[in-house]
Amino acid sequence: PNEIVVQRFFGTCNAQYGSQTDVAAAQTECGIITTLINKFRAENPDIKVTVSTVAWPGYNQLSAQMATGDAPDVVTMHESAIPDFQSRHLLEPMGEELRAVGVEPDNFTEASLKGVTIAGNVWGMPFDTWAPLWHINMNYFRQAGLVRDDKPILPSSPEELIEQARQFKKATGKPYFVQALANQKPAYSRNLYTYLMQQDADFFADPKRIKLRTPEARRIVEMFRTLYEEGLTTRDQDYAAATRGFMNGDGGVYLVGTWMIGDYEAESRRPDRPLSNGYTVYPYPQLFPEKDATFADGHSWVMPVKERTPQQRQAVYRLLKFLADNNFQWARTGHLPAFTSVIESAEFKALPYRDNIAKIALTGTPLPAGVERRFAIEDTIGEELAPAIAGQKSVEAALFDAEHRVNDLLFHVLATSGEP
Amino acid sequence: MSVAAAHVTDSRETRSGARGDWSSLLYVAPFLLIYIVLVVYPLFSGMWLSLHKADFFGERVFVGLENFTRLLADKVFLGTLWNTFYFIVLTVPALAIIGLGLALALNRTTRAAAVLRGVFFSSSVLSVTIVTLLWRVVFIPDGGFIATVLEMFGKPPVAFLSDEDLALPAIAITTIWWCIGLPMMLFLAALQQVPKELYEAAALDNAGRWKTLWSVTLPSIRRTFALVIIIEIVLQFQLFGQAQLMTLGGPNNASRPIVLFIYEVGFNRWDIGYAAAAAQILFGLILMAALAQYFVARRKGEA
Amino acid sequence: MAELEIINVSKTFGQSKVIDNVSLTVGAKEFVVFLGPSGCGKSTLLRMIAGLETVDEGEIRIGGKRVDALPPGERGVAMVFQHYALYPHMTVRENMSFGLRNVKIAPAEIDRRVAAAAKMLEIEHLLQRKPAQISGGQRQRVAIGRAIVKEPHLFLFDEPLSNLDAALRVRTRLEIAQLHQRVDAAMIFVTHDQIEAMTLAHRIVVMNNQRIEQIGTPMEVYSRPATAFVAGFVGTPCMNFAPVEITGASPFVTLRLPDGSMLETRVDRKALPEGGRFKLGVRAESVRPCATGEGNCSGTVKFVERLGDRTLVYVLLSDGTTIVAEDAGMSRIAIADAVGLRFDSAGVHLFDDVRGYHAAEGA
Amino acid sequence: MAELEIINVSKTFGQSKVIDNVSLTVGAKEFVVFLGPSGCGKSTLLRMIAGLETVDEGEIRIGGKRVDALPPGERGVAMVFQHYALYPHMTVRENMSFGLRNVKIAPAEIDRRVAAAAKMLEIEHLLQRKPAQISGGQRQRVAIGRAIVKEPHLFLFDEPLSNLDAALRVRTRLEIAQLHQRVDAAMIFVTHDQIEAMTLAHRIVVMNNQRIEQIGTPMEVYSRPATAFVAGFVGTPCMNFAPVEITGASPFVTLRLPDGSMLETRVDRKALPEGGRFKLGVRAESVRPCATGEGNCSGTVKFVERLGDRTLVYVLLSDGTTIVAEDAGMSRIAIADAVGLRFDSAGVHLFDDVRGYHAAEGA
Amino acid sequence: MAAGSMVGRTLSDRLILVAVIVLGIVMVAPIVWALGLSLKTNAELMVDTSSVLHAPYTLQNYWDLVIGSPVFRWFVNSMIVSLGMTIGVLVLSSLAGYGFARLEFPGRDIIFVLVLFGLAVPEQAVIIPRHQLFSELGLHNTYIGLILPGLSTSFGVFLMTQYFRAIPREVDEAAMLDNATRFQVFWRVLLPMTLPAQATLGIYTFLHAWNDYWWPLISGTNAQMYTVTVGIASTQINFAESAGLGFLMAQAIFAALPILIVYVFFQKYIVRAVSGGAT
Ligand SMILES: Nc1ncnc2c1ncn2[C@@H]1O[C@H](COP(=O)(O)OP(=O)(O)OP(=O)(O)O)[C@@H](O)[C@H]1O
Ligand SMILES: Nc1ncnc2c1ncn2[C@@H]1O[C@H](COP(=O)(O)OP(=O)(O)OP(=O)(O)O)[C@@H](O)[C@H]1O
Ligand SMILES: [Mg+2]
Ligand SMILES: [Mg+2]
Repeated sequence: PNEIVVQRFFGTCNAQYGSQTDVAAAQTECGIITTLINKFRAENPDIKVTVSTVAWPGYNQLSAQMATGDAPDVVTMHESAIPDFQSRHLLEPMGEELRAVGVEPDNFTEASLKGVTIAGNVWGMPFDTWAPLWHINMNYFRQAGLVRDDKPILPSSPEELIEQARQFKKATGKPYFVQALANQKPAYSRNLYTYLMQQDADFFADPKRIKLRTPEARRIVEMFRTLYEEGLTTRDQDYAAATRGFMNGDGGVYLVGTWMIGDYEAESRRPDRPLSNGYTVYPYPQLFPEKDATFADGHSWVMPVKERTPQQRQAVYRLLKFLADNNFQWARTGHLPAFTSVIESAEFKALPYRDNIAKIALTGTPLPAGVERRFAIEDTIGEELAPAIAGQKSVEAALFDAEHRVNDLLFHVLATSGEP
Repeated sequence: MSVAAAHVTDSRETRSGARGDWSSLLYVAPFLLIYIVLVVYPLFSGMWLSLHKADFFGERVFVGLENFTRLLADKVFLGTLWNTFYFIVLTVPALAIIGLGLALALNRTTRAAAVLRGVFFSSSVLSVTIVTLLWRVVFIPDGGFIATVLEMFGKPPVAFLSDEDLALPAIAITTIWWCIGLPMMLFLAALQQVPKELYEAAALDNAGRWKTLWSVTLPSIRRTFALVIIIEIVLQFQLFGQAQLMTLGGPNNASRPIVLFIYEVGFNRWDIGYAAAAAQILFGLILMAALAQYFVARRKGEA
Repeated sequence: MAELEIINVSKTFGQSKVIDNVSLTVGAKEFVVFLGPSGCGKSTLLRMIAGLETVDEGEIRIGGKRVDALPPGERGVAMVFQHYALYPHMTVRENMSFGLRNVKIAPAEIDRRVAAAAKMLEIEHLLQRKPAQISGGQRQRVAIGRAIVKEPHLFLFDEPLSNLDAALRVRTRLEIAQLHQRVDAAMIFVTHDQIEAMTLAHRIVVMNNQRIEQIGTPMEVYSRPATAFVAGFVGTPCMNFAPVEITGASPFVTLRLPDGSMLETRVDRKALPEGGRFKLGVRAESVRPCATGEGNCSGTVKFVERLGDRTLVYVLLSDGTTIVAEDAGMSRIAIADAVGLRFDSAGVHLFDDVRGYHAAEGA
Repeated sequence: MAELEIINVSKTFGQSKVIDNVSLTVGAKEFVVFLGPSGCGKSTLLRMIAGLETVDEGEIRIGGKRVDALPPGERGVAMVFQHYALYPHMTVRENMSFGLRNVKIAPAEIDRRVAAAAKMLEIEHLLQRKPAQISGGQRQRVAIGRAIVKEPHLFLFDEPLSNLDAALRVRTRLEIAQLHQRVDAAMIFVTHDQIEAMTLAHRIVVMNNQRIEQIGTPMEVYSRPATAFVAGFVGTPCMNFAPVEITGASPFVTLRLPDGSMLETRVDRKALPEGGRFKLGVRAESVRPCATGEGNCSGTVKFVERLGDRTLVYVLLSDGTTIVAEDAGMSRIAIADAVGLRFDSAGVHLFDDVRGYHAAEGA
Repeated sequence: MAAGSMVGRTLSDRLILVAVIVLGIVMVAPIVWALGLSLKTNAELMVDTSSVLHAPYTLQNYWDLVIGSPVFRWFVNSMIVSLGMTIGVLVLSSLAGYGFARLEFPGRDIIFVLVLFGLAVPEQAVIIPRHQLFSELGLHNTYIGLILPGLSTSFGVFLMTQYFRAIPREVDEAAMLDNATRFQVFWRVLLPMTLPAQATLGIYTFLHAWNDYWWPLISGTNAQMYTVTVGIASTQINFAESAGLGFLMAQAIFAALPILIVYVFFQKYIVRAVSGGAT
């Protein structure tokens, strides 16, 4: 039969889902993607789908495979990683063929479309959009008097944020924020991106140069620094500790991505827990009047440049079509669907809290298309901001170093010959 | 008989060592071939690469020593040099001394000692992923093992992994825990070579426990001591997994070792020319450290 | 006063007894040699005296004081090991002064003692060297020097010469004997070389199978061995043994050798236990070759060993027994010659054939 | 026919010559011992014969065939090493058959030879053991067995006994001598122990400083040493040496000993080169203690060594020269006695004091 | 450390033993902790890791491991790679060690020193060119490709050379007189004498190969070629190992098990070797 190799992250859970095809019954990223592919296999016996699972995020391995000329047929890729591979001519443009199988790029949400489009072409099929969110412990919020109409009162300016945080701490004795600040770089950068975007600061006017020595950036870092200094956030937790900590009532708002919604929702239904009947989730509130925006990224499916038979090519697109058709199922993970039609569907709206966050499909914004090495940039910025927020380095110096290092990094990205 | 003829030359050479015999090379040839292809060639290839601005997939531009001058101006890189040295200072003496201490205590034939030797060796068997995972649980201030203990004494928790001054020491402790098996084994092997009579002579010479340790045991195993130090310096120079998995080099680059830098530059930033240059510097440093140690040990040994 | 008393001492390693109820007294300034075959327990006994092995049963007293519970350093003994056991990383001087520094003797005194010992042993020029840089014989002297500086009342030597080559061994043996005359101490010396034992000892303690076979002066041990074992072990070549029948009438017995020839002795019939089985023991020096028919018996020369000053002749009797006889250095006897043998009846010993005890001797 | 011919052989290691133009012929079935002090080149010469060292100059022939370019295995010689060099991981049987299997001898024949050798050496019961499980003496026998099974025409032994203890050494020495009588082969035996040399050899090759000092039968070497070196090296105790002045008139010379006493000899004045300086050499056995005033000279007893069958008396002359004299085993002489010494003039040798050559002897 | 049986049974000796036992407990505590974690459900751990201290325990994670992941396939891969590398290293190091210790050839000592330099070459300095080379040779995703880099380490050659040097030359000479060819001397006589060193080297090579992550990750990229370490990493549900902690620990224990078993069997050689005598 016709064989294609699908490479993905999201882990392995064959013990539970290895032979399941009932997608609706599956939970978690791993469970849903596994059953989806099982189902596809069952429905398309003429195609042999080989799944190769890689450790997150798998780009080292992918690079190695591409260098060897042994790439898989279709791969999961963060939209933020697409420019790196695309600029090296390692990906196939997919727009036309997607359209041909009935996956209409016009149906992509705005955030998704931005994520996969470079120079007018579509380089991947978006699968979801995800963004950092405010996961909220409503029980504490209520205690702190920050609930109105069963909705949390969220700040609308940095000053208000700090004010409310102080009020929260006074009332509950707990810090307002739960954050994974230890051993975790990207969270810092994503916060910065979001609030720079809200100030409409064009920090990547030139995709080869970042601008961080700006009052906008300073304002943001200083806000987080104040929160840290006054103990209005948990400190020193790593990702696992923070994730657990929020569940165990360590604080009011946990800044983490869409993927945790399912777990916390389930927790809120357990009795006698800090989150019992007291969980909700919102996009980052707009603290600056200029623009309603949230930094967002998404998972997408891309096709490495590779020789394929027409049948294989067709098989890949059949799979992509199948995944697109089942995008709602994937959205049950907490990620936002990549397709407008799904977001607007009643089915999706019926999922808990999705109403609150659906707007991210519009407001979610990735970095400008031409920016390469986004993972490295995220890390670099995170490395510099962490000590600034923890008070080990001056804000000025941190922003200077971050800007310098990012620009140095981008300066040394070899220009490739020819236009993509 | 050609084999027989080779014999004569062989015996001739074993003592006089003047003339050569190419057929002897056959024994070392398989290894040398692999060594040349997989170490020497890539090493030189890496050196050549370090003179280029090069992308993982893109083309290469010869830039001479630019990567090196860039490195010397790169605060992060210079920081990694310091971190690496600091880490070596933290771990190598500790590994040598603790390894020796354990070897001394466990150099006996009882069953308990055998079990304990197994215990102290067992951590070496775990992969770095697991080791770091375990120790993150120990260090994390929020419900971590140490924090819980401190709490029992009414002390506030200490944030080892997010404190600039404590991150590297915490990684060092983890590393010592993980690596203690090898030096212990090497020392045990060495201790068993020390003639029993020396200890008896020392006992008759009224030497107490510490005196015996200092004046008889230690001098007798000083070669092994040097070997352990060299091996550990070489190994710890290559610190990578622990830092990547426990702190990602942070906070504020305080725990980024040089190898992690190379990894990040090469595989996350695809700036492989730059990474290659850093690798060359690492190679040079290890070589210098090993040679220095070797010569110091040799001079002392011959004195 | 006795310097060392060993009282009913026993020692067991695991299942096997290696010292079985041994008692011994060594006088002040006495030179005692433990002689015996490999594995008989000499080293173990010595090491128990030094404190390097525990004592399972019995007592050890040094200078009148019970020491068997004291650590080695506190017994006031010094020991010289077979493989020297010098500290390889210390210079000769440091090797010698190590033990003194450990008991906090004043540096000036240490220097004095080391200098004196080095002078006595003629190793002054080696004081700055390390053991690896000196020869085997020199190492042995350093080991002795290390013992001397402690000025002990009892020296213990465990086969100190067995690692030296023949010439050096003879010389060092002499030096140890001279050392003993110079220092005011008792010495115990372990060896399995009977020449060493004979030349050095005031008294020899012959050990075998975990016990003492005989204690006596070298001459006593040589000329009146208490057992066949001692007789065979002491003296080169080994004493000739042959089963004999007692035939003669009173007062003196006549022996029938295995080849049937008869040997008259001056052993009193009455001195022998009744009905025992005996074997003859006679040293080569008491058997002289002579013309065939002249001596007590005769045989063919199987083998001739020329030692220069004397010649050993191995003579095969008709029944297959070999008797070693001694001839002059210039002996003309050659292999396959037929010779007679004349026994010096004063040198004839009789041993109990079963238990090996000395039963009687000639003259 | 000569089994082995060594013709003008030299050997240099780096800068230093270790064998200097040596020639030697060994007859079939002859037993030759290389005797000499450590480092004189004995092992090197032996190893050149075996093919373990190259020959720089000269020729080596075995059984008439030039072999110095052949590999060791093809020279038809077998060698026994000082440290046995058994293969530790093979059983005794495997050790012995290894060399035979390498030349593809039929298994039945191998078994036969191994069985025969094991029987001869009395190691049949050890065939299944590994070297670590047997004693030193047994290991040495296995090493010899490994040589025997090859049925070589030439055996080479490099100090095979020096690792054994004294008693075992004497026994094994005898066994090697008997082995030689049983096998049809020449043997070369390296040692620095002169007793071994004397007792084993048909001919002794005394080596010193890279060259041969003397080749001769044991008796020749003992009683007519070619040089002072040989005289001193062969015989225990070492020959007494003393510088002397020639004073007597013709025909026989009289010697003035260092203490001034005079010794008449039967050395012909004419036999001595004119104007040379000489030293006296005399063995202990040719010097007998006697009452003071009776002998040729007198002195004080410094030291007495009792060897059982004889006693060595170290006598200090008034000028500080020590002369060793031999007395009977039962000697009553004690330290500090004043004794006279009587020289047996037949045992007196004169050596050229500078070059050491033998100049004349008594009788 | 004690001299004779007399010295060393003292009180302070026992104190030291007690101290070492305490240290040993501290040493194994994390491992026991890991074992505990592996016996808890993931959901429970997500809420609170200290639930390790009390029941209920379950073997579910191990069961999931056995039925749910291609762990046996990885296991076989790891075995092939680790054993292949171990055998390869032993063969190459023994040959080369013999060569450097016993044979004479032009430039031997210089070549030996150059080989020792290899001890100082970090993997990172050569991994990129190596990867490219293997691409050109088409060696990725093959067992050979996974094994080869491990064979280039100098440590084994160093160890074996030292060991061969410690064997008395008389043994070689005896064998030569026994008509053994040079290869027979090596193979039949000397090699069996180096068994303790082989055991040590074998253990370390196996350990290294079994735990190696970096090279297998980028060379054995085909899921069929994953080794245990790479495979286990690929099963991780998310990037920070916060979910599925129990499962992860079960995998870790599972991966360490073969090595522990090997260790238990060879422990006496490990201690004895490295510098031990020849007989
Ligand atoms: N530590 C020990 N454990 C068990 N047995 C021992 C120990 N030390 C010695 N033995 C045994 O005790 C017996 C006596 O040993 P010892 O060393 O005293 O003999 P020796 O007379 O000194 O012999 P040698 O002349 O060979 O040195 C031997 O059979 C030996 O095997
Ligand atoms: N491989 C070598 N390289 C350099 N010199 C050597 C070598 N082998 C031996 N020699 C030297 O050659 C000389 C003769 O050595 P050889 O081993 O033949 O002496 P020997 O008479 O056998 O001494 P011993 O009785 O100590 O065994 C010695 O000075 C020795 O140092
Ligand atoms: Mg002993
Ligand atoms: Mg020699």
